[in-house]
Amino acid sequence: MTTAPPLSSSRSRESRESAVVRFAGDSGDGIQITGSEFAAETAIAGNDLATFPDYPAEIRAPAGTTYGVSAFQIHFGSREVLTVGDELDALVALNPAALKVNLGDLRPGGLLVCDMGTFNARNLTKAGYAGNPLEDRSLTDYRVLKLDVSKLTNDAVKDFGLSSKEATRCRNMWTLGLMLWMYGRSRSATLTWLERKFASRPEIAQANVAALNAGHAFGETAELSADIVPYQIAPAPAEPGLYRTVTGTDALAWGIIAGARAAKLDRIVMASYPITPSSPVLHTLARLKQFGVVTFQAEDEISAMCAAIGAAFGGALGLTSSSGPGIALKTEALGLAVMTELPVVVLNNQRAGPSTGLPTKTEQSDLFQAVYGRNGDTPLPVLATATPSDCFEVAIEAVRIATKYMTPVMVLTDGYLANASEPWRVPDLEAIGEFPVRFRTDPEGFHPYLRDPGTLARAWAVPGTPGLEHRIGGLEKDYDSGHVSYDAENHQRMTDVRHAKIAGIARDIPEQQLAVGEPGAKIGVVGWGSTYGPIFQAVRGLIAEGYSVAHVHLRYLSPFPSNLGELLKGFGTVVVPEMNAGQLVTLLRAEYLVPAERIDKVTGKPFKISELKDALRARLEMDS
Amino acid sequence: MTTAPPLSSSRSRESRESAVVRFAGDSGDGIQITGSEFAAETAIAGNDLATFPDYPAEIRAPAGTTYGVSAFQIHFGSREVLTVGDELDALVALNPAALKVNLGDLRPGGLLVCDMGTFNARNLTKAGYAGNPLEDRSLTDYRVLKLDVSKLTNDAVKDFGLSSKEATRCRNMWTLGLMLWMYGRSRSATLTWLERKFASRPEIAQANVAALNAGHAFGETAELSADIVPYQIAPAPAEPGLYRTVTGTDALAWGIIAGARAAKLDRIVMASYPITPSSPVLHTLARLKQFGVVTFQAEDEISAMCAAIGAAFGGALGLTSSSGPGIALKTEALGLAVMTELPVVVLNNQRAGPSTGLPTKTEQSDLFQAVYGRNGDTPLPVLATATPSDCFEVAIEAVRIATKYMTPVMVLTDGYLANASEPWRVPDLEAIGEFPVRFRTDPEGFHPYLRDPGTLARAWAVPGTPGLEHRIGGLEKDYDSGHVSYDAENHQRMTDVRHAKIAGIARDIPEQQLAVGEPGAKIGVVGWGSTYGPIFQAVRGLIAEGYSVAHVHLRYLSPFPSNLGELLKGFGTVVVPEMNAGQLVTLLRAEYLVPAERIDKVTGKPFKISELKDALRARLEMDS
Amino acid sequence: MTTVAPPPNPAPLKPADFSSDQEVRWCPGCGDYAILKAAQRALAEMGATRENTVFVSGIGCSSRFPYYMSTYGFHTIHGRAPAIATGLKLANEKLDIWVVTGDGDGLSIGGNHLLHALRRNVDLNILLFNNEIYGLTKGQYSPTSRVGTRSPSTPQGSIEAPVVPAVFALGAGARFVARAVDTQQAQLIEVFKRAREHQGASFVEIFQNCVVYNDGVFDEFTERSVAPERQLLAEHGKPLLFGKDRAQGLRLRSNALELEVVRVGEGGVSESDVLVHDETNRALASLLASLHPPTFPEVIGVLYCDPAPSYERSVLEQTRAAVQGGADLASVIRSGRTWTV
Amino acid sequence: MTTVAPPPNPAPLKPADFSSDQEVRWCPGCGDYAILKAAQRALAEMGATRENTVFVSGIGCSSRFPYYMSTYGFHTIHGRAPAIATGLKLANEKLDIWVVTGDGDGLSIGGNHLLHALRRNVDLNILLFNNEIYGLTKGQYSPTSRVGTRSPSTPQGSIEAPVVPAVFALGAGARFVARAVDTQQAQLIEVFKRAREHQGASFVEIFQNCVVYNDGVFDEFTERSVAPERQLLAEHGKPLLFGKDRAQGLRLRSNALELEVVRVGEGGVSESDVLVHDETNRALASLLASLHPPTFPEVIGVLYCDPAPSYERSVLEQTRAAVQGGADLASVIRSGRTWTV
Ligand SMILES: Cc1ncc(C[n+]2csc(CCOP(=O)(O)OP(=O)(O)O)c2C)c(N)n1
Ligand SMILES: Cc1ncc(C[n+]2csc(CCOP(=O)(O)OP(=O)(O)O)c2C)c(N)n1
Ligand code: SF4
Ligand code: SF4
Ligand SMILES: [Mg+2]
Ligand SMILES: [Mg+2]
Repeated sequence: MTTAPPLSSSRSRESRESAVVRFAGDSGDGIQITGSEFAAETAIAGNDLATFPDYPAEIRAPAGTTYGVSAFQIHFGSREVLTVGDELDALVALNPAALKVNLGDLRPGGLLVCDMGTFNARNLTKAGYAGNPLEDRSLTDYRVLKLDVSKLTNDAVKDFGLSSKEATRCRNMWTLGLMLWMYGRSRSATLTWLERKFASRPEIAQANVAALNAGHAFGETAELSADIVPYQIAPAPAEPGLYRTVTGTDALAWGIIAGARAAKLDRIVMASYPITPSSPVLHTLARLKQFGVVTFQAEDEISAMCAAIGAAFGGALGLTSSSGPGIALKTEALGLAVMTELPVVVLNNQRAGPSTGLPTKTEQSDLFQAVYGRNGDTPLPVLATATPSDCFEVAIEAVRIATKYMTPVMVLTDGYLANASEPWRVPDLEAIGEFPVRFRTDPEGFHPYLRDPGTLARAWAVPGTPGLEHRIGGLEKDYDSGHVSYDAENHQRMTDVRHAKIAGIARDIPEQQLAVGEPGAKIGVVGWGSTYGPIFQAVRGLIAEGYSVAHVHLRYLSPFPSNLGELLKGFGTVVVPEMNAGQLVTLLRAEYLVPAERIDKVTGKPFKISELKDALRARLEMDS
Repeated sequence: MTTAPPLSSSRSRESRESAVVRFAGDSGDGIQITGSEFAAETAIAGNDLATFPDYPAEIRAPAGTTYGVSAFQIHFGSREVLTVGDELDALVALNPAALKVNLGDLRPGGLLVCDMGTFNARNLTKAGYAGNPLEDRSLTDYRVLKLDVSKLTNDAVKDFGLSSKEATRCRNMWTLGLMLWMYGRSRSATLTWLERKFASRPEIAQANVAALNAGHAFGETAELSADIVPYQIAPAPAEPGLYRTVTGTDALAWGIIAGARAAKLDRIVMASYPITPSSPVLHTLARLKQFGVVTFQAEDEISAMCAAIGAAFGGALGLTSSSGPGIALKTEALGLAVMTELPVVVLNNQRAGPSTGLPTKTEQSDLFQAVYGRNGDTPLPVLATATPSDCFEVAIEAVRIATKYMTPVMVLTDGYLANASEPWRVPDLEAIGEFPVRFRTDPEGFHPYLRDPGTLARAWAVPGTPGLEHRIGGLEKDYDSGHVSYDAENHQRMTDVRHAKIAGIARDIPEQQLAVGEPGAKIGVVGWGSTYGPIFQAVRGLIAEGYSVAHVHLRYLSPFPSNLGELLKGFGTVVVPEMNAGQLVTLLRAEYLVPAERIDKVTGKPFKISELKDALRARLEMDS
Repeated sequence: MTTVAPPPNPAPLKPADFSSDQEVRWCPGCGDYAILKAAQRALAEMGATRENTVFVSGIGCSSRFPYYMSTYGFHTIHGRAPAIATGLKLANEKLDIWVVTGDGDGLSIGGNHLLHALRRNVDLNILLFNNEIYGLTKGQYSPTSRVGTRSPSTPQGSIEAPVVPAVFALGAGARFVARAVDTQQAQLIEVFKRAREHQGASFVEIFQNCVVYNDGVFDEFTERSVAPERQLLAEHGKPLLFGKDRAQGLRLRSNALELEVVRVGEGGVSESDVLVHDETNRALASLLASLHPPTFPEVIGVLYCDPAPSYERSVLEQTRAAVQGGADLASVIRSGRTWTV
Repeated sequence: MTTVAPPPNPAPLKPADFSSDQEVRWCPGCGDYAILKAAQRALAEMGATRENTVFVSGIGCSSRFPYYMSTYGFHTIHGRAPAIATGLKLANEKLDIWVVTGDGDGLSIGGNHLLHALRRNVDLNILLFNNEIYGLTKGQYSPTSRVGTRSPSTPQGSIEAPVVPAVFALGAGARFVARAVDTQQAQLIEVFKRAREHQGASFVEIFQNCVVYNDGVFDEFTERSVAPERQLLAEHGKPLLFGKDRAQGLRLRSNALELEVVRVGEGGVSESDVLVHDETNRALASLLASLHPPTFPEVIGVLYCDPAPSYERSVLEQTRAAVQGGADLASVIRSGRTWTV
């Protein structure tokens, strides 16, 4: 324990605009719960926030190992929060391995809370420490609060008759209590949750409550060193309304359902094959069958894609989901969907490649595959989601485009978006514009490739409809009759119309807006997908520093919005930060001949605001 | 029969620089043999030539139908011949359907030879003729030689005791005899061939010989109308040497074997799944087992790709072949080959897409797929063959790059190249530079991702080698140990080195040359693949007309030759003719930011010289 | 999903009404013609409607089938028809869905989808046209080709043991397995009817002659002169007899799992010694499917039929139960922790 | 292809010598540990060398296996190990190749490759770790999961009939099919040895406990207290007896293809009534593989073994014969019609 002069812990709180806190411990330590509860209390306190869970790659690694460390990060503040934060203001490490793995992200001077009760020889060795970092001088850069949380927890819960294992399991609540105190948060939501969660085992509920309160009380009353100060972070301004936190996965699932409702389709056939990190969408939809969702765990991704196509042929919304390697397997069938012009939504939750790559790490490297990865001239629309809540809107838009244009649509998300969460103003579902599909029923003049002159979409004529019996397939079809055709000019015409149909979608989507900054800025920073947060913050920061810079964030990657070329040409320089080796930048250069430059990062981790700022600042100053 | 004044048929021949002749008839009529024999005699006569067979899409369509028509086209001349010709100088139609399907390609004033013996009511109806075109005025634009070939053949062979079906089968030889006379060709090669072919049935051999001679004699002696004149086409200048004709398929198969020999690999594992138009490479290699070729007809394309990977892991040359839809299925495993850095050659014999498309038609629309069609950042070298004989060299080069750089290599050919043939100066195999692989055997300091500092290729250490036991796989590996690594910086490093390795191949390939024309021409026409012939001829023609234009033909599509950017930027305008909806043009624009323009054609047919010339001329004149 | 009500009192359809306006483009003499005819007749005789019937195929000569039917049709991609048909069935369980596949399409590239469609017991009628060759790609050997088949890809003869489609299907857990011969119309039609009646996946192997690349490969037991001696038509509850005058039969060797051919009336063998066909016995079906001439007859007919609830029924029951529980997206989204600003 | 001669007089390897330097990262208590140990022991006991042994796997928890062996190894992609192993065998037939796969890897996405590797009879030792669940992707049901399995993708319970791996393998034409239990080391090692000795594809299903997502799913017959009563170890040429004191046996119902459990010594049943295991009888193997508790014992051991020439032998014979005929590329290229300018 420190020897600095004791101070009353009820002393006044320091005001902060934001904070980044990470909880870390062994996978068995209940870290994810701690984090989620902290996030819930923070949301209720009115901060904006962003969270990201970081599970170990192994299913259940041996306790105490570095590869068994689980973590949960939250960034919250009194103004807009768009990333989980570049570096940590506070790190809670429940064992040596957690300290080892996470310390590097704690900023100098940051707060480090350690459960010294776990820093025994065995755990230190497992974590790869020669000595005990709590006892040597290796942590002098940080403000260290070393507490025997294990013992403090045991003391707090000793009256409830728990086994020693059960008692130790309450450590996370003790820690949570302390951190809630640290940031001046309430405990009420957690208390309610604990009582509901352990309704059948009241002694467990009570013990957890006791631990939570004890941790909080410890903050209030214990004599902490002078450099350990509690904080206060004011609520962030927000539009009035009902809020919740949402992950990309939930938003995507709900968006698909909302989209199908808007299309007036009463059946969604979700055919998928599990793969990290995409499986949760399947799991979520499997629990939403009340919305006419049929989930089909196929034998592989090819089957999943094909079943979605078959379902679309049958008049349902065809839906499939996967990640890079699985999408690769779908490409042949995706070509069939393009050829037969059927409405299928394909969700690609990207992960780091090539091949199996780093399945649990995030990357944006499937853009080429989405836009170009098929045999033949095979265009299809590609959309990307920028934030967890954006997934909702993009999903609806994907359903709209798929059904209106009779085409497969690829939606790119990534492992980061799927798991991250943020506050979300619950949308007014009634306000979602409807786009009801009109199945063809009139046999008069019908053939399967009869096109709407406006959208160029072919008619959706569903088996079961008398008089519209027809045959479709992967062979080229005659423009005017829908029969198989080997005719040379017809193939040209069909190839052209397939392109024209997709290109025409550009007229039916919003013009590209700037996320922040002015048209004609010296540097236009163009992003897509989950890099939204860091790019936005970096650009906003640079603008505040007085730089001429703007941020364009693309939802539509194929076709591009009609005004994009003009917008890009207006910038002095176009810079494209991507979590890949330069894919969007290639598309933009080819399309608009702008000498767009790259900022790439493929480490499996999101951009930091600071690294983007540094890179952009350097670029801005190069020309001056 | 015409009433024009009879002329001796032994009158002197008219000289021509070149001719385009097409033989057409029912699939059962032996058209392909006729064409091949005509080509053989023409080659021996010293003309340059190009041939292309055109099989019906159906396996065995009913006799007499338009979709059962088989054709064989040959273009030959006394100077360089690079295409099969834009339009026909002569058409031989053995039945009404053949006339119906092919007449449109005969130039006005061209020679039309018809077997009027087949123009009966039944065949005319099947072909969709209301009346008999030989009897109405519909053929007045052409010089028509209507002969009852059926009867003339039957007369010629009546002494050999053939069945009437067998006798009729000799029609093709009669026709061949006539056409050999028409162009002043010998019959000797055909005679030898007939005797060998029908050695066991001498009466058939004799009948065919009789028919062949009768057709020839008919030309010599019959009274033909004044406008039917025999031709003479002088030999084309050619480098001295031994020549043969070669198809792309044979050249590719031999090139692979020559490449494996140069690499000193004594086993080639060719794993493939049949698909049009790629199967013939498998068939050819299945007959070349004496070169250590093991052919494996896999259960599907995924298995074929995987078996090739397994074989490469085992120290053989891994080889697989397919066409677009099959390549789509290979993409996931191709990513594994990139990740594990194994030498596999992938042959993509392109056909018209999307999806099943037009399997028997040619197209170049899999370039995007080749370069970009994988999940993750997954670069690999892509080569393309320009002519049938070029397939030989490209195959060797693919083996060289695959083994030297430890990488899968994609070779793009197309249905046209596979089947087309041209004369080929038989190469001196001893002159092929060797590039022996060096399997790692030294355990000292070994790990599987140990790289050659020059090429960045990893070591090829083959199971069976003591002391080098190691594990590879699709997960990211540590740069310095080859073990599985989830490390962030390592992934960046490995992604970078995978790109650098492929990019570095640009230093090891020849600088891009001009096919014809001068650097800095007003228009640089850039092509790749089987469009070589028409582009070259068109550009040469325009240069002769005085235009400033040049032709660049790319063998290396990824990475591009190191001087390509400079070359392109030197041209006033870059124009890219492609048999797709604009793929190479996209690559070039992205890479070099040149405002390259497109000339697309997706009709399943090669470009005509004339249409290219027209398009380019128009473009040339636009600026003047 | 949307099944528009049929017009009142539709006139019963004739076989020709199931014929599309497209010219049939198989080789003259191809066994596929006979199968097409049988399918059209079976549908007509069972009172099927065009609008509720769908033919889904992969790629191959056989897979051209849907184009020649006036029903709905989907000529998909190589090997994937069972997967596409499964999705279609999940979209609209009321459709009567037929899958047409070949020995290459269904057992080479498509073996996995076939396995799982059978195992799941999706209510599809799966017709596998087995000509023991890849027809469309010009004659390469297939997974059902016999050892020694010379083909463009096996000029020295193939060496792989062929898969026996019916044995594979049984191993995959199929609950209806039948066999028929292209040219034996009556039995073919009968099998089609049984397959259509069967709820769940029905697997029908049809021995189909490819006149161009594998002509006569089934002659051994389909040639008129030998057929009676070389074919055994299995009928549920009836003794497994075959041959002229049904003089031969199959008997189980005592206390062993092997079948033998016996002559009824000879050597003390009576008809009661002959095994009676029990189409609900999977082991029997598997043994019967493994028999081949010349030692044994080729067994045709319904080898196995033992219904169980079909996949789409059970799946859709779950969805339907959930739908009946009521669906309110707004309340789902508002569930869990919310707060008001 | 290049098999460098082993150093002279290599010292015999111990099980530990087959262990790599990589930390094993399965969940504590996972059945995979026991299988790893058994493999290492079997290899050591059979005198295998590290350099000529290769483990090829797909993706899944089980497929991490190669990383933990000190032999050559290839952790490939999901479901494709049999195909990659086939190519490897064709490149170097001298290698001793083991394929490690899971119930998802081998029977869901990889079912087709498994089918064809078995049918072709490629000389591979294929180990399928069956835990009836997708371990690596966190617990979704698999094609071998029992009906009613609640999993993240089937919250209301799965409804598909599971595939029985051994029955599938037999249907696919496998010529060696065996079963073992992860924790029963002696028998597991014995089966590994038999599999390795068998030339051609050997298929071994291992009941493997996933402690995290499907704990105890095989307890019904693997739990120590019930194992003797619920397991039958099939041994060639021996009567199919099981239970404490081997008091129970399997008998064939007379003139029917059905097995029944009998108690020896009760109701006039003598040991000679009990069926004797014949591992060359496919029908018997198939019946045995279909038995499950509680009505029947689960049958383990070598259910079927009936060798035939392996694929790579026959293929390479063709290539070798051709090579011996002499190979001259120049003359091949010069064959056919040539002319001189
Ligand atoms: C992905 C893919 N691979 C290969 C092919 C080529 N292909 C088309 S049909 C076929 C096999 C046909 O054999 P089978 O299924 O027995 O049908 P059949 O023609 O004999 O009726 C093949 C290999 C293809 N169309 N698509
Ligand atoms: C192409 C592809 N699809 C899906 C996945 C995700 N995936 C990895 S392992 C696995 C299933 C694992 O189950 P099993 O084979 O039974 O192995 P276990 O983990 O149970 O040992 C899945 C679906 C993948 N890696 N690649
Ligand atoms: S190739 Fe064979 S299967 Fe195909 S249509 Fe012709 S005869 Fe029939
Ligand atoms: S999840 Fe199951 S199968 Fe995978 S390592 Fe853990 S216990 Fe073993
Ligand atoms: Mg076939
Ligand atoms: Mg499993």
